[in-house]
Amino acid sequence: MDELKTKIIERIKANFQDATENNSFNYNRLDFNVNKTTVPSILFYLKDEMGFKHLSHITCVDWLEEGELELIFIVWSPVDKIKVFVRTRLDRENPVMDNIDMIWRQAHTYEREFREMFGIQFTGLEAPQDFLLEDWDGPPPMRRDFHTEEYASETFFERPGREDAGDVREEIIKRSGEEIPDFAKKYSR
Amino acid sequence: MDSIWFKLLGVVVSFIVAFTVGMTYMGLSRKITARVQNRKGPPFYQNFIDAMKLGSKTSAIHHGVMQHFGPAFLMVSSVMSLMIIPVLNNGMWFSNLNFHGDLIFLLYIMVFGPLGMALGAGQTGNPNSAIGVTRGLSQMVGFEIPWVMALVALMIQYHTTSIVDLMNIQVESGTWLIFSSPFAFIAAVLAMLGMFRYSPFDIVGAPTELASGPMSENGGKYLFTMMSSASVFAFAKLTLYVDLFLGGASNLIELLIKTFVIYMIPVLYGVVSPRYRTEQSIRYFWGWPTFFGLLAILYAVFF
Amino acid sequence: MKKYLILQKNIQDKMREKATTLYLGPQHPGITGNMMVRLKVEGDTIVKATTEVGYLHRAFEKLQEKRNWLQSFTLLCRFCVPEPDPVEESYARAVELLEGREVPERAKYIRVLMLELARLGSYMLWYGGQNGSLGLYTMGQWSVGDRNYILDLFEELTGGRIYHMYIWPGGVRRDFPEGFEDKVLRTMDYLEKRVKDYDDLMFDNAIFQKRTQGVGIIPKEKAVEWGVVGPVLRGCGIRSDIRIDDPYEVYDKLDFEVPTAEGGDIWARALVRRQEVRQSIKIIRQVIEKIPSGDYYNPIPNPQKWTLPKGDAYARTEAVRGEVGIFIASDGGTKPRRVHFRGAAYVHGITLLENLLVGENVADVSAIMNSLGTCPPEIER
Amino acid sequence: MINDKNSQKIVDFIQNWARKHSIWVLAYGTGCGAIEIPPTMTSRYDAERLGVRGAATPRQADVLLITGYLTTKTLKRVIRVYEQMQDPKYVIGFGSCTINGGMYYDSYNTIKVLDKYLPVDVYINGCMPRPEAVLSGFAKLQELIAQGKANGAQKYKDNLDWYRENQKKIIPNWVMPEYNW
Repeated sequence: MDELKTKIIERIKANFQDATENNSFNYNRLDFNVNKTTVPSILFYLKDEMGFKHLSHITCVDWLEEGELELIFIVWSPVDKIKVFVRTRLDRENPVMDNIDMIWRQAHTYEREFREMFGIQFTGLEAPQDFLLEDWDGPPPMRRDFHTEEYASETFFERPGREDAGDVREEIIKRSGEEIPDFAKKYSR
Repeated sequence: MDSIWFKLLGVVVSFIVAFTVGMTYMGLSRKITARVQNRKGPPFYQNFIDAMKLGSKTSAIHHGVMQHFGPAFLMVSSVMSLMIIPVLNNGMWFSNLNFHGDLIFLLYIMVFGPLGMALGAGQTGNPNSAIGVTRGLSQMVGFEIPWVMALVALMIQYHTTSIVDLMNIQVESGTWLIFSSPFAFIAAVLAMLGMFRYSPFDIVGAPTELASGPMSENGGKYLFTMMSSASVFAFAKLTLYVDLFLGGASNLIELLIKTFVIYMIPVLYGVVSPRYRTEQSIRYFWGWPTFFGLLAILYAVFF
Repeated sequence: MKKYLILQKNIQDKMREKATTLYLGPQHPGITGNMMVRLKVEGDTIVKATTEVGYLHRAFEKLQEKRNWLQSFTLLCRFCVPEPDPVEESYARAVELLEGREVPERAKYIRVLMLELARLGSYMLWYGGQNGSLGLYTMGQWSVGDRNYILDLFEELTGGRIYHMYIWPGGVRRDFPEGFEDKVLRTMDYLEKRVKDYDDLMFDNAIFQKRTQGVGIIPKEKAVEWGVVGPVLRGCGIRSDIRIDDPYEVYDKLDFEVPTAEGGDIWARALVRRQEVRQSIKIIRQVIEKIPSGDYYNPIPNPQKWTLPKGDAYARTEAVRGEVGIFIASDGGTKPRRVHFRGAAYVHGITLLENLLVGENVADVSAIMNSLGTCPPEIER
Repeated sequence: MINDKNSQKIVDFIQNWARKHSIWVLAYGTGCGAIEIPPTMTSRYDAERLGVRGAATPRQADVLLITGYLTTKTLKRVIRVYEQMQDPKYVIGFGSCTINGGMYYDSYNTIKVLDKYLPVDVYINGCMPRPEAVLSGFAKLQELIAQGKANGAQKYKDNLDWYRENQKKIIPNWVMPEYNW
């Protein structure tokens, strides 16, 4: 496994100067940090030249404190049985990224989701604006500065009796005058 | 004078009988299907309850005049077919309004209902209905061919186009037509599979494909009318099969037994079959059933 | 001749304009769950398919950022309802990878047992769905009815029929109740008997073969690239299974085969699944035989104060629909920075489906969706 | 004679009896609760013996089963489906999420109280409610129908403005036809 990892690192390093590796995992995983401009070419290289044919996952993490969004592409090689993480950081204020759905078509779906949920603009992405949400006019909801609980309590009705974390049964008793049977009492919190 | 009034009264009575028996048969088929599927199933009178509920729906939205006509045409077609099919041998009450040449008239009138339904379903504007109707009509093109061939074979063989004559021939000769012209029977039974629209030929109302097809926009009283016309039609068709091939019946009990046996063929075949696609269904009908139809005609011509 | 060609083209354009738009869903009995497929139909042939999802978007991943590491489990099992255990397993394993927590050997076996039981249960639902989409409702009545026996096992072991929340970081929540092994074996005996009946009804059925062969073909050379995973990929003739390729728990100590079938159509996928049911039963028998005694749980600290080191991890599990993965990122706090779920349906249900449907018959949409294992809650989360 | 009060009572009794024993449920799995519907309908629990049966389209259905949480996007479709159904129609809220939001109480995309948007006749609590609970929910609905108390549809018509106001609050882009029932 270690030989394989060093071989991959060497090949990537030789082709992409800005890639920095992280080889601290004791299982079949290897990380590369790259600039966002390199991402399409490194993914293309990994897929076409090195056999990382399977795009396992694309994910996005919001590092609010650092003012950055992190995009992580996880690719898997069916031959070498190893995962490679390609990580890049985007500016949180104006996140723009190259479209990669010509490399893997399923990336299209991920990009639509990230555009909606994180507000990342993918240049050249042709898709309807709405993906999961409909008529949403607010900040991108998956960003960490969007507070879902506040939004929910403002927008939706709430059934009385759940304002605090108290026992719901007591509320119900107050409202309806029902008695809790003895056998049920021992299950109450 | 007496006889025509008796006959009309007989038609009313046979309509009631047909409705009751058809509904019960459908309920029984649900029960039997349920037993095959390892469960208890609804009571046999469940269909009556469903019909009552549908009839007691208080609102019925419609999309235009033609939508009223769809179910109405179906009903008219079923009742007219029933009217010219004699229910019992030599029965005073149940001989109905048959006449010479009714077999040919029947061929026309049986197609009338689905065509009317097509008009009604077209008006609803639901694409599922439109597709369902086209499927239904194409399937009809499929099963009509062996069906007509079987009937033509009978006509050639016995030189008559009257159902009553055919029944009389069977009574006089003592053998049923199922034995004296077996190929016609096979072709007719295979065509019947398509006529009853159980699996694998339930492509018209296929729920997982078309969300019940032409019926999708019809609820409440429309559906009630369609349901009752379907049950009357089922009884009419079953009686026709019994009349033509199983020597008719001299009393109602015998009729019920014979029709039930025939009815179980599509039901039991349907329980264990998936659904054909439209073109596969047509190909099926133009295959073996048509072959047997041809064989029946040859048999009738040369023997 | 040229005039004729122009005329022909005009007619074709006219036809295309007239193509009916057919909305399958969100309320439609043939759709696997709550999603919509918008079809442009010419006659019976589909010329364009567009999916629309989002009817089930509950923002799980947002909510998990507000819960601590353990509270996430109540949400996790709702990701994909027919088979929640692989998701729990992925999350638990991702947490263990990040923290470096050891899992006792017995817990690993119990987890495998859970996963395989869940797989069986999900296949039982698939039997029903696949045949229901083709109009053979008897099969669904049988297999979904028999699935209750598996759910009974779950209920006895975990307390819940559908949602288990049983696989936890560090092991499992409780040990086997008394006599549980016998019950599992008895259920397996019963299912083995029933699976033969299913074969008689389904695979020996000429109409089923006619309906499925040559429908919804995925080309073999493109399959991996398109993101096809799981039984669907194995139905293309490619031997790929995370249980073998990237082994987790004790799958490398168990003896089982990964069935494949050539063709890439619905029929091939059905053949693969038919074999996998038997393999699952085989694995369960082995687990019951080999399971060691010992501890079943490596206790975690107080969940309210339990922090994970900074970093991220990604764990994948083989589910019925294919690869199911969980990505977690931690900032060193008591709550996740980010949890991101990867479901097989995320790829199967959108890009692959849109692609496969073009040129198919309207009648086959539901069958193709079922054979791909489209599970809308997995897409939308 | 027909409008006589007593004969109306008899007609009502017969109609309610028929409605009670023939409940057609719309096949619309709005949420994860849809997973317990197949077991309810199939061999072990077999809801069909009580007359409960699936219906493919809203025009034919009597009962709208809201299986679990409703996202705002689904709510729009559900309202439309509900308005397409023919009277008398009933709504069953299925699962904790329809009652008080359940575990999605803080989600930005799911509604919490169903009866502010649609008239609910029967609630079935639990997450996930077992098939037995579903059957008992149907039994309760049958009881209400027999007594003539399941008149949520009437409530909806009478208070349409109030319901519309609530619905439009969370569905900003209201592009639905106004039905004339």
